[in-house]
Amino acid sequence: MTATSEPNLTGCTPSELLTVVSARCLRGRRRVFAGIGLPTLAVALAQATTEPGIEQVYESGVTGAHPPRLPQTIADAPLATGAECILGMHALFGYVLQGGRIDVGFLGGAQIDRWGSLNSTVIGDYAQPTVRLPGSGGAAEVMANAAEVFVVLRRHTPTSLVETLDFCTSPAPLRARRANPNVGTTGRGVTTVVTNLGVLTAADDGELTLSAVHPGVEVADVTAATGWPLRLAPEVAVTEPPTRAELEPLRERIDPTRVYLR
Amino acid sequence: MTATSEPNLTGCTPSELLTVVSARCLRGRRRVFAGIGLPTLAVALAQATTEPGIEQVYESGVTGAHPPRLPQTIADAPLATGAECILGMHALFGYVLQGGRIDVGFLGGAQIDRWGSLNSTVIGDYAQPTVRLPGSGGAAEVMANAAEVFVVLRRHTPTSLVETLDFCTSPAPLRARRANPNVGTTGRGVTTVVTNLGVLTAADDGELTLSAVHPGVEVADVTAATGWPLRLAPEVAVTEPPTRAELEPLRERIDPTRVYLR
Amino acid sequence: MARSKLATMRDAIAEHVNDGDTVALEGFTHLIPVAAGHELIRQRRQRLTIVRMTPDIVFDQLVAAGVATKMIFSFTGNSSVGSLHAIRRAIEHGDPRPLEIEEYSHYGLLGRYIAGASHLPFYPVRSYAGGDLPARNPNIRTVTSPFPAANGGTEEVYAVPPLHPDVAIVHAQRADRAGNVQAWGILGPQQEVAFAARRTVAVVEEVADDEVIRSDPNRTTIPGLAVDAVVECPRGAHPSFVQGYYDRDNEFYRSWPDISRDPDALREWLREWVYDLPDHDAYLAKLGPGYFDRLRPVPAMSTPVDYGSAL
Amino acid sequence: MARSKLATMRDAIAEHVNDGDTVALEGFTHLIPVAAGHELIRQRRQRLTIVRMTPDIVFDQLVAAGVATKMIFSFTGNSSVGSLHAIRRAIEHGDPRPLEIEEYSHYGLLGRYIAGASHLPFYPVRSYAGGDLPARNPNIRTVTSPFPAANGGTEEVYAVPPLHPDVAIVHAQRADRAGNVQAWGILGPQQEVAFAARRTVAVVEEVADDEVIRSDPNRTTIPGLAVDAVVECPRGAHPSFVQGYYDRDNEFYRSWPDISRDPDALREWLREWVYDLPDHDAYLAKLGPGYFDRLRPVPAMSTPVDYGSAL
Repeated sequence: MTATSEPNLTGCTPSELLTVVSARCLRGRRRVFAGIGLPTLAVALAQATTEPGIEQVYESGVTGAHPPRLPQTIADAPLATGAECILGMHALFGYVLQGGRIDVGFLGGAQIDRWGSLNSTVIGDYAQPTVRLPGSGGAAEVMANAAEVFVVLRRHTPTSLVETLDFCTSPAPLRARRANPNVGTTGRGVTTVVTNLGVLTAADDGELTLSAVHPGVEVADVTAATGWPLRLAPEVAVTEPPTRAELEPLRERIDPTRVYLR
Repeated sequence: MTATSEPNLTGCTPSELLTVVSARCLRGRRRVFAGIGLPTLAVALAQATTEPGIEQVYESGVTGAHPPRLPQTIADAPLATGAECILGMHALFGYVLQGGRIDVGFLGGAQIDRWGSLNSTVIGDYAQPTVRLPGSGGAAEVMANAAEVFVVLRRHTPTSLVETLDFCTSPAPLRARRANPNVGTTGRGVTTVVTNLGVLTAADDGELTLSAVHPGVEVADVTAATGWPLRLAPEVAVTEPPTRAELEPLRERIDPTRVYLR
Repeated sequence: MARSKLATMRDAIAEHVNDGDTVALEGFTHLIPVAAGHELIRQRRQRLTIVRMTPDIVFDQLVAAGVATKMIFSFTGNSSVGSLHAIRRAIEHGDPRPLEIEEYSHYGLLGRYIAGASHLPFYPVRSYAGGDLPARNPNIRTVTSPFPAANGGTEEVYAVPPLHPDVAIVHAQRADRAGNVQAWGILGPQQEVAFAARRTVAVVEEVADDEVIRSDPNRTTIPGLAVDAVVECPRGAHPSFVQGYYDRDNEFYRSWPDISRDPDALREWLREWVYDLPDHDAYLAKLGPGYFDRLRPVPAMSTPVDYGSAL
Repeated sequence: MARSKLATMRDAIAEHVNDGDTVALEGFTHLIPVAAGHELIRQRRQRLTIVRMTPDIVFDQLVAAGVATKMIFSFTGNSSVGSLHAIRRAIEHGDPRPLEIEEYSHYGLLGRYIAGASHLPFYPVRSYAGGDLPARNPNIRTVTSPFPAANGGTEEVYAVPPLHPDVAIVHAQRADRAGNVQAWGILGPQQEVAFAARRTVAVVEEVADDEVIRSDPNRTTIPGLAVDAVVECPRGAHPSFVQGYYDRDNEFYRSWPDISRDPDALREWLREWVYDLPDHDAYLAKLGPGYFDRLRPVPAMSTPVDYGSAL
């Protein structure tokens, strides 16, 4: 990573930029399955700006959370306090997620490939890993069942956007269909990757292509930071800088103590 | 049915006799799945006499019921009031019943055959029945999953204890294994049939045999009232008449208004 | 803010139930959506496939009114107080018209709801082997486990396919305007069918303030994301019951066989109690003031629990 | 009267957990049975297969103490505050001894519990196709649906086999002496694992009077018929949380990576906080009075509901 590949931001931090761009991508979406961290902020910002009707679902079974303080985990006590509903795990994983009720799932991972499969299991060999990561959790289910998946990456590097995953934890639906055409798939997989350099968007064939760079970032910076030969979208836009109408609620109401906006 | 086939009871009614005999059969059993009516009374009587630890489970999901009045259906309001637990249907049918947690299930039916299969679906042909009955409900599940099944019949006649069922709603495990040996079966099926004439008990091979006649009933009365050539157990006992210690709690505390003791 | 899903019964049925739809009206003795069934009759819906684990009086009425051409069920009866004669006439004699039936055991039909809710191609159950139902219902099949049986051999169980009703109609004690439904007492298969259905209408005794619902999120049995319309219809489950609101009208249940046995009496009952009344309020007015007095529960309040978290 | 199932933690663990057992300790961030885990360490259980969807600090401790030789799980991590180094050392380097792992996604392991609870030979799930986990775990297989796919072809899904832990240990807010367990807030897979297990130990913040439990039967998540022992152990879920009783001790979670990274520090921690203490009361005494003050919830009581019925 060179200095030139950092976005040239005036008046906002990289975390704020990632959150604002992610929130914009939620336009028109309704039911969102989001973990803790920047996705939580992105959902809250979308609710505060263009998508007041977004319904957020947590892996712990909470829907319609109204936490009295910013939650620290996806199953934190304030998520339960004042929530509209807490479902059992069978209803959450079976009926809500596999049942096809989720429009957008947010996922992370140590590695992503050009078709949007993710690795959150190991770096190195499975049996003798260099680094043992947490594993799937619900990620494989989100990938298999959400209508589409967004990925937010704080650091766009060739070791996280890779040609070949060390381990495929959450296979893209494309990859699932190729592996076993008799297993029905539901969603489109990863449609959007928001990184600190720009935005990748799935083309019609599912390949992640560069559709936008953040202000001050060159296309060449992004391709150099990507572990596969990155295709460009027909038009590569430059991200509109965050507006005051976006930054104000984020800073003043959503994460005023900057728990995740570090 | 002839007059001689009615038991000669001094000091108790046929319903009381059926209840007392059924309650005695519950000795040593713990978790009982019982419908409304005489089985409810039998469980309550067993709890009041020899088996205080019996846990009753209702099809509606109620366990540990403490109803303020005698319930009218298996899902009546007083069953919920003050109960120890109300499970959802998935937990009830999946975890409690199919999960193998029930020691004794009580079932009824319009017809029973000599191997303990039951019909509660139709009299006549399925497509154009003479009489359409309610159907299985949970009966097929109770038969398939309870460790053993008790049947209480108010009227022992050749049209209810039949050679061939018009329709097999709840197949005995024996019959299930014969039909498909690859489907695992759990319980023993019907082990005990208490009728107004006597008690049938499953022999080692599963065939229901006459093991007791009620006072005043001849063995020949029972065989004449049975639609198949009824085998006799090695010893056919005569039912011990209900004792005061059994009748008093039944009459005074369990069904004082004689809702089911008609 | 979530949008309000409040609707009148008339509008909810008009918007969500089309002729030819598959409509599940669930509730296990408790919480039966009777008023919604009456509205289906009143709006003269046709060719419905009606679904219910335990068809009782309201299904007898739907069949008598000619609303349904098919019934999917697992136990049909008027508890222990007699037959549902309109359903029996239709099945036994095709009178006045045939009623196609598709029959399961309880767990089988529940399994169809669970498979539907879970987007599974089938749900496995350990019932049916050796019985006569699979020969009568091609939706009951066997599936081979990919794991060996305890004896090392092949293990099979039965399986049922997913059911996706076009509409599920459920009744509950209360909901907020966003459709977070809270129910207590006997729960039946309402959560499963609500998630299995393409559209869900929740009929409730009362629409509650957001604060009431949010004070007890584990009480929410169906979240708003699975609910399309909320209808406030007090006593809309009569003659069935709503725990803590009114008890079961056993006298009505006992009176039904005599009405149902006589097609003229049943037609007249439908005219008098459904067709000639504009809505459920009129039905309640016709029952008269004080009708529910004998069904009024003795209160038995739950002990509050604390959902608090630290600041 | 149902017999009392009350037991001390020491007796419950001594009676129900044997060396070599498969022991599930469940709780999804909320309600983690940490004190029970410490008692397993204190009683020096050996060769356990430990099961948990979300292994966290207490599993790091169990592995460090040499209690477990195998771990079945679906996500292992200390939330977002760092690694579980004892588990990582064991998996990455077999240090100080290898830890066999059997890995699923969340719904896969939940499906194993559901299949176990339901006595099914397998549970179907729509995950795993195209991923690398099935090649590493022979318990993840495909099953062919007996119903055709929408396009008329063959439909397959993945399937996992039942899991029957010898013992399930769960933590909850309260239970009665007969083992009717009531929990609220985030519920995790506790009901499923309790029914899947051969024996279940429920650890609770308080043993409640029968009247309290019976005032709210829908709050009972695990009925007494599925519970073998009830242990009253206030604050037994620390450093995790119990809704309405105490909040998550995030400081402790944040401090763990530094302890866990250094085998000596971890050994010393186990000696100081587990081996050298007779029981959880001593652990609480060692934390000191006032320790839980900053974790004390602001009360948020549920609105009571009426379970009444007519006389």
